[in-house]
Amino acid sequence: MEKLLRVIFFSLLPATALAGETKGLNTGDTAWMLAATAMVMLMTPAGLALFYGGMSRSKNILNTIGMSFLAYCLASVVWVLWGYTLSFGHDVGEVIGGLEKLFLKGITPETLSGTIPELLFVAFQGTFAAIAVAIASGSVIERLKFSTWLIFVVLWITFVYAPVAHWVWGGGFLAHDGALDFAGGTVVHINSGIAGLVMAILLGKRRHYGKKAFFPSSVVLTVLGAALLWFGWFGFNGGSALSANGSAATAFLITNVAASVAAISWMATEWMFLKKPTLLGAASGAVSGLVAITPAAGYVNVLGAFLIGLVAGVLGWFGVFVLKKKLGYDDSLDAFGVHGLNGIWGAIATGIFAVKSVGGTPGVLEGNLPLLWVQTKAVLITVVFSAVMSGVVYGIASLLTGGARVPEDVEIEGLDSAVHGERGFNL
Amino acid sequence: MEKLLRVIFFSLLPATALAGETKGLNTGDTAWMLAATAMVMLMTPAGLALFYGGMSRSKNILNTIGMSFLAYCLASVVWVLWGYTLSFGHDVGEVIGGLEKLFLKGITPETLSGTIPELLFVAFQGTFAAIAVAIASGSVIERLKFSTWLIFVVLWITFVYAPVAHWVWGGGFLAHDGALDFAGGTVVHINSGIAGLVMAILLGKRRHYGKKAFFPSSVVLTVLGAALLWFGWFGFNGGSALSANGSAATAFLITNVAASVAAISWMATEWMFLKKPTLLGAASGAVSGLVAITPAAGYVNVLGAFLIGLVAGVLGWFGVFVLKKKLGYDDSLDAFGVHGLNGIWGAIATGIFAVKSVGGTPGVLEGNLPLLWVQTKAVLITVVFSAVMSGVVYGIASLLTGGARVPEDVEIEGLDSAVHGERGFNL
Amino acid sequence: MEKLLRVIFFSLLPATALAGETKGLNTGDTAWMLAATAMVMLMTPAGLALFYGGMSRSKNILNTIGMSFLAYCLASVVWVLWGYTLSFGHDVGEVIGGLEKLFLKGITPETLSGTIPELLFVAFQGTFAAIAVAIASGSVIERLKFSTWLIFVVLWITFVYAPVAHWVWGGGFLAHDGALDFAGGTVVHINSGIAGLVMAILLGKRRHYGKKAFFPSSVVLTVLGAALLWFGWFGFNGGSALSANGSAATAFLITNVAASVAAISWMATEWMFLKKPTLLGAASGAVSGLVAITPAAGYVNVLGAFLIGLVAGVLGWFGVFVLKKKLGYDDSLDAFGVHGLNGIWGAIATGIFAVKSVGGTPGVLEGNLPLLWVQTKAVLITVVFSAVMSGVVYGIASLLTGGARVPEDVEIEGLDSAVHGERGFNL
Amino acid sequence: MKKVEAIIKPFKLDEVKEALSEAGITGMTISEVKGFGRQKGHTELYRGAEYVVDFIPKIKVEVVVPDSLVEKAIETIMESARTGKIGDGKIFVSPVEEAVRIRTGERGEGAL
Amino acid sequence: MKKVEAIIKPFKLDEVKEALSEAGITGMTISEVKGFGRQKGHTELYRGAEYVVDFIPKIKVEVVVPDSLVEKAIETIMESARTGKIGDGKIFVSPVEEAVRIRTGERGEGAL
Amino acid sequence: MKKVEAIIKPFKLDEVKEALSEAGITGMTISEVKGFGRQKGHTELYRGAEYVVDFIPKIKVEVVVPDSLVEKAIETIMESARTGKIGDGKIFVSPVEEAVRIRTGERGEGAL
Ligand SMILES: Nc1ncnc2c1ncn2[C@@H]1O[C@H](COP(=O)(O)OP(=O)(O)O)[C@@H](O)[C@H]1O
Ligand SMILES: Nc1ncnc2c1ncn2[C@@H]1O[C@H](COP(=O)(O)OP(=O)(O)O)[C@@H](O)[C@H]1O
Ligand SMILES: Nc1ncnc2c1ncn2[C@@H]1O[C@H](COP(=O)(O)OP(=O)(O)O)[C@@H](O)[C@H]1O
Repeated sequence: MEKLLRVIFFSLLPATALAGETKGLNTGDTAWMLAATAMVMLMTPAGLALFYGGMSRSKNILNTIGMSFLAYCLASVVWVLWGYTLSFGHDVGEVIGGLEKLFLKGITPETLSGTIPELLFVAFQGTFAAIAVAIASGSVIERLKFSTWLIFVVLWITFVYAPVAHWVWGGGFLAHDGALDFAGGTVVHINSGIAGLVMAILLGKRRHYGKKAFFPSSVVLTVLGAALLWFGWFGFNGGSALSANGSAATAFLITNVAASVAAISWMATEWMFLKKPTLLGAASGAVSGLVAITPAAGYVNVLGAFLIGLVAGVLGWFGVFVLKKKLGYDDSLDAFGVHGLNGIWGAIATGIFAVKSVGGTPGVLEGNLPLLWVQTKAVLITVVFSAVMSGVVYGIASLLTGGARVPEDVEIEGLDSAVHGERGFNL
Repeated sequence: MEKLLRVIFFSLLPATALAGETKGLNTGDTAWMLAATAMVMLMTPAGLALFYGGMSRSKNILNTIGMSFLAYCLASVVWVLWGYTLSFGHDVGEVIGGLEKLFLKGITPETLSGTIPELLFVAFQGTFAAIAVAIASGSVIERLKFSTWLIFVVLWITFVYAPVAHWVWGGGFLAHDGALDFAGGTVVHINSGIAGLVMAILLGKRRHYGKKAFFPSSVVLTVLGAALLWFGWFGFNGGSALSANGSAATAFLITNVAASVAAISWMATEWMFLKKPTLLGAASGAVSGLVAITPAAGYVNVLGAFLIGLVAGVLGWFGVFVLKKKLGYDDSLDAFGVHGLNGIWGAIATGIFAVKSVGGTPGVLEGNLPLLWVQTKAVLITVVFSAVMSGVVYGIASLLTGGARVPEDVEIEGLDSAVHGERGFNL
Repeated sequence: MEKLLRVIFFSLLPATALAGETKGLNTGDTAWMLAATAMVMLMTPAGLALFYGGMSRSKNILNTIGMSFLAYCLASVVWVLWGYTLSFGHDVGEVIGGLEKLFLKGITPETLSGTIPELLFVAFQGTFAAIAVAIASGSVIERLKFSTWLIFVVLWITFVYAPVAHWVWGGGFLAHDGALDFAGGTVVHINSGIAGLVMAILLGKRRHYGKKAFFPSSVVLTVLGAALLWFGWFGFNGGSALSANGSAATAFLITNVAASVAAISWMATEWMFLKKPTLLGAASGAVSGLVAITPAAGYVNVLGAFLIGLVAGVLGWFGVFVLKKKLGYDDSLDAFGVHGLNGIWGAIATGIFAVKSVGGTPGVLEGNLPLLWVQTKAVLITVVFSAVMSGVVYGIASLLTGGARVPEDVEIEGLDSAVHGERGFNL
Repeated sequence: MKKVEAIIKPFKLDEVKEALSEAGITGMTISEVKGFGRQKGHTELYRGAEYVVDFIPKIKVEVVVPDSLVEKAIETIMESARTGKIGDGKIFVSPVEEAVRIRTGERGEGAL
Repeated sequence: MKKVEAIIKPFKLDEVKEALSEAGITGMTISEVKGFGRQKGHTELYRGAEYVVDFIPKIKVEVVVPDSLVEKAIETIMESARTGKIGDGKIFVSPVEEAVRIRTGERGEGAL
Repeated sequence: MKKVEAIIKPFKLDEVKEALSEAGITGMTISEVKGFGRQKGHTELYRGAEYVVDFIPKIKVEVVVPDSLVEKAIETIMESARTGKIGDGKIFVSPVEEAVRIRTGERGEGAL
């Protein structure tokens, strides 16, 4: 009786106070995670698809959207087949998950993961894998073969995403190191940003890149996509608390602040240097802020979020307008410039701005200097692993499809009509 | 005291374990159902409106969107006036609900339905009625009079939707038969698909149908619509658990798997037969999978979902590319080909793949052969009833508006400008 | 022990029964408020941005969208810096909040506000401030300087929105008066509608206004925007219960009814007087209904919602098609005609139709005549305060940017290309 | 050679194209134009204001033909584009001095 | 008959149309074109790269008029389309040998 | 003066424009047109039905030049627009009797 009461009592307290406590299903936590998972889902086939599609030329808008849409579909399937167990199966040597949950074997509607059904946890995590790989597509649009892309998606989730997810969240070595990554800055954004960069370099530039104007088919759709991404990101970061509690609330608010500040700081930078504040800049800035705050969302306070966002907007702008030009690769929609760079900045910044009273771990500013090294190490390992493995996986996909690049006449005609036999608009 | 404790205790357990138990409001369940209802709402005036609008010719895009938008508005009103009580009022002869809740009489904010406020249950169910009728519009766009449509909506909810909803969910005879329909495969999708088919046949083909190319105004909007439908469908299927529990989680995950697989299988079929994988195909495939999994969402496991989705994509493609051509009707946006066929497939498949450990009822593969007959009977009854009654109701609407079809010059000019005095885009 | 049990017990009851009770975090309430906040967020950079953007001419669509998008970003930042404490800090003379929560000082993830984390309450309220100011932009699009707008946003939130929010919700004098405003009819809609009107008058008409046709760039996007607004409004009104309870459910259902009826009544009015039922009308009608029901959402029953919506659609139409023409100002997208007028109607109607058994306060129809005066007073005070202060704040913003109006050649060229160097579409 | 230029109603395009093909004229160039003439545009209502849309969407068909085919082209277009209602459009004939096929460099009537 | 073809700035269209109507020229056909000339296009920035957009949106107005009205048409257009700034556009006059009204079959100046 | 009118493949526009500029022809007007000729359109599949899209997007380039420059213009366009594949397009030359610069009122070749 006593024990029963204790269980009841605790299950009504803020969940943060209960970490590690065994307990039953909490309908409030489950309700939030159901909504959050739906919100994260929307990010890929709608948010990212429009964000990217709007930036591609109108003759390639459907192909660009299709890369996100199909990435979502394939990732969802791979995830329940073997991705989940590779990431969250029992730990094998701190490197990868075991295979006991292949095809979700043994998980019933009653199985719990913390206070929510494990099947919901599976779904939630699956949406992360999907958006990670979809982000990378931004680097290679308008010239990658559709078939190469589909194969790349399957391989990348399996050999690149699943291991890194295991290291950070599945009980792997980065988790044991104490690396902080609240909602996937390393796993999702650095990982995909690097994958994009590697592919962009291997694949080469688009015809006439840098010589002719490549006008975005629709900045309106890009802004709408950014808004949907932002909406979904509340599920992404807020849901990473896995509970409807103070930590989720913090992550929510802080995410909003960082995105807002970064949108403003990107636009302000543009305004200063180029005299025109663009909507494309505001949208890209918001996404930059969202990326940078992702690893930090449960660990920093409003002030930290403000500074992280401020830098993120400027850094994203720098990545796109300065770095890319200088280094000369064609990271078409800046998966690296926006996601890669800001993922790195976010991971480091988490080490700097973490606040003990928020997430339990103090950061550099509170005297915990070693955390900076832990974070940096996690970044470096992810960068190196992702670069090498993404390259390998890309090479295999390229081989299997007789080269990764569409023929020149397809590139000129546009992939929508040549590959899909469709046009984005017939107005 | 003991009893009180038991109530408290149970209300913290997975709700599935508690079916039939009297209990108070559960904030977690209520939270989920609030979110789910909003998600389902979005499906009609945004998701379906864009999915259909993007497939219509640009001169008819607003009229097509308007059919969904106004269907939602009218259905919402009819629902609170008399639709709800006809469906969920006290059972009258297992055929229809009584009239005691006309205009929601007697339902206060405190009235509960299970663990959630009854008013919320009313709202949730109302969104189902709305999307059901809106789906049927896909068969008759670009030529049906707007006034005929508005009258049809009111009549159809009253005389076709409400009875079927009562049979399955309101305590009617199909429920007593043990027919399984988790989230409305029969009530919503078969019902509306058949209604669409009947109308398409009665109304006749569009001018130049099959001779001239009718290009979709925007596949981009169609894909966005499909993504929004998918998002909303988590509320549709997950919400049909009426609780934030393991059943909702199962429905959520399984819905996602079926949609993903079906998008892939439709696209793959196209790729094989027609050499072009289209985005329109991927979007239609996703919707096919979502339709097919609807009745099964709480009863099958991941393997079942996989197979249901696999077939759904191919079946949808077959309905649209083979069957329609063969039979020669102009089911313009394939309400029947996609919703009708897959609704039927889903109902049968639920009987085949149901798993006792998931939803409490074993299916054919677990030895429960009779279930197949129960499911088939439910399908047949719905098909016949819907076909006859939709025809009657359409006839009345047609009579009241002096014929259901717009004059030929309106059809040529386009309904947007001729009927609404507007254009979809002035870019 | 006894007390403990009582707490547990009550926290499982409908929250309405518990007003004022001290209690811990409720995960169900928190889950709903997380979802609701995300939904309200979506209203500004997506819903309103498209609703307004679609109505602007295509050469100004990005600028129009940018006004909403940046308003959201700036408001979010101002809110956590000083807006929240001005609205919800400790009461200073019933007029304004104190400064003790500047930069959210002292609020940790554990701090509660009722049964939810205070940080979540901060986020929720911030989205209200953002949409309020964004609504006002509808009156001044296509000619206001972007820089003037950005400064106006910051000042208006600080000096106009924060005080009024404090009066009604932060313990100010209107709350003490007993004025009913469930979700912000006065604070958000009257306030912003009046601000828009004042700016429209001060700024003057657009070139060729009333002489040349200003065609909406895309009614399709406007309808999509309206649907997203509607979706978000469930969070707006339903979330204003601050709990997942019967009050939230009532607000949800009633919001849906009013919006539906108003969409129908606007369209019907048009159909009668102008022979064309437009989609722009249906979308505007839905928004009119949503505005009008906002203050009433937790206080009236379905019948009340029906009547409020019925009038709202006609009133909005009247404001846009009759009043505006007569008075001759260029309230470009009718922030006043739709939000201002219907905000006023909603506030009055709340006084008329309030039902004791729903929200605890009887209205005029239940014999509580004085409520009408309380409501009217709240309206009048808000109108006068908002008119004067919005004018002052606009004047300052205008001064700081060397005039509020763009040069004539920018207006002719279009603000997208002249100010932002972008185009909305390159199809 | 002459250029025969016809301004027609958009929904007549397919008929005109087919008629011309049957008449042996297999090359043509079309563009979307707007016309102003006897046929009056419609009225559009937008947010309470009423506007007359003067310009009516038309299709311009251009065919360059040898002198011998001019009359045939005119008649073919007339027959296939006519509805008998105001706004059916016009045909204008003007001289063309030279034609070149870019691909081969052929000149004159052979280039058509 | 002559075809008078004017390339003008888009926002001048309404003035030109009204001026022509007043001058008794009630039929015309317009189309959206892009021009390249002395007037330089603007620079667009997109994702860090700068591009000059050479082609500037213009409207082409075509009126076919009897010889007697050519000068009047030219003057009317010149007056109503001029802003005095570079890029105001050009007027070209070319011969038209025949005009046909599709609806009635009328030919020559009567068809205009 | 003559009008040299070329129907070319859209992706050749930049080359043609640059070649003409180099040849000293600095004014031109372009428009989007659709062509029908030897080059066959592609087949589109939509919801199970197959359609041939006859009309292929082309760009029409119009330059009015003094008689002396006609040959140069033709050759320049031919060289820069040629791919050697069917559908490269045509050039038509027709007489222009007068040209006017709207801004200044200049007439004749000086107005070009
Ligand atoms: N003088 C003209 N010059 C150029 N185009 C003309 C002229 N007159 C008419 N058109 C074109 O022909 C179209 C049809 O002319 P309209 O007067 O409306 O009817 P109809 O052809 O029956 O006489 C107009 O919309 C316009 O595009
Ligand atoms: N030689 C030409 N042939 C055809 N169109 C021309 C020619 N020269 C100029 N144009 C058109 O006239 C427009 C205006 O010419 P531009 O040289 O910019 O200014 P202006 O008319 O003041 O001399 C150009 O944009 C182009 O459309
Ligand atoms: N007789 C004609 N009159 C006007 N335009 C023509 C004519 N013949 C061809 N064209 C235009 O030229 C384009 C190219 O012609 P086509 O016959 O396809 O190839 P090619 O130029 O290689 O002979 C066509 O798409 C059409 O726009």
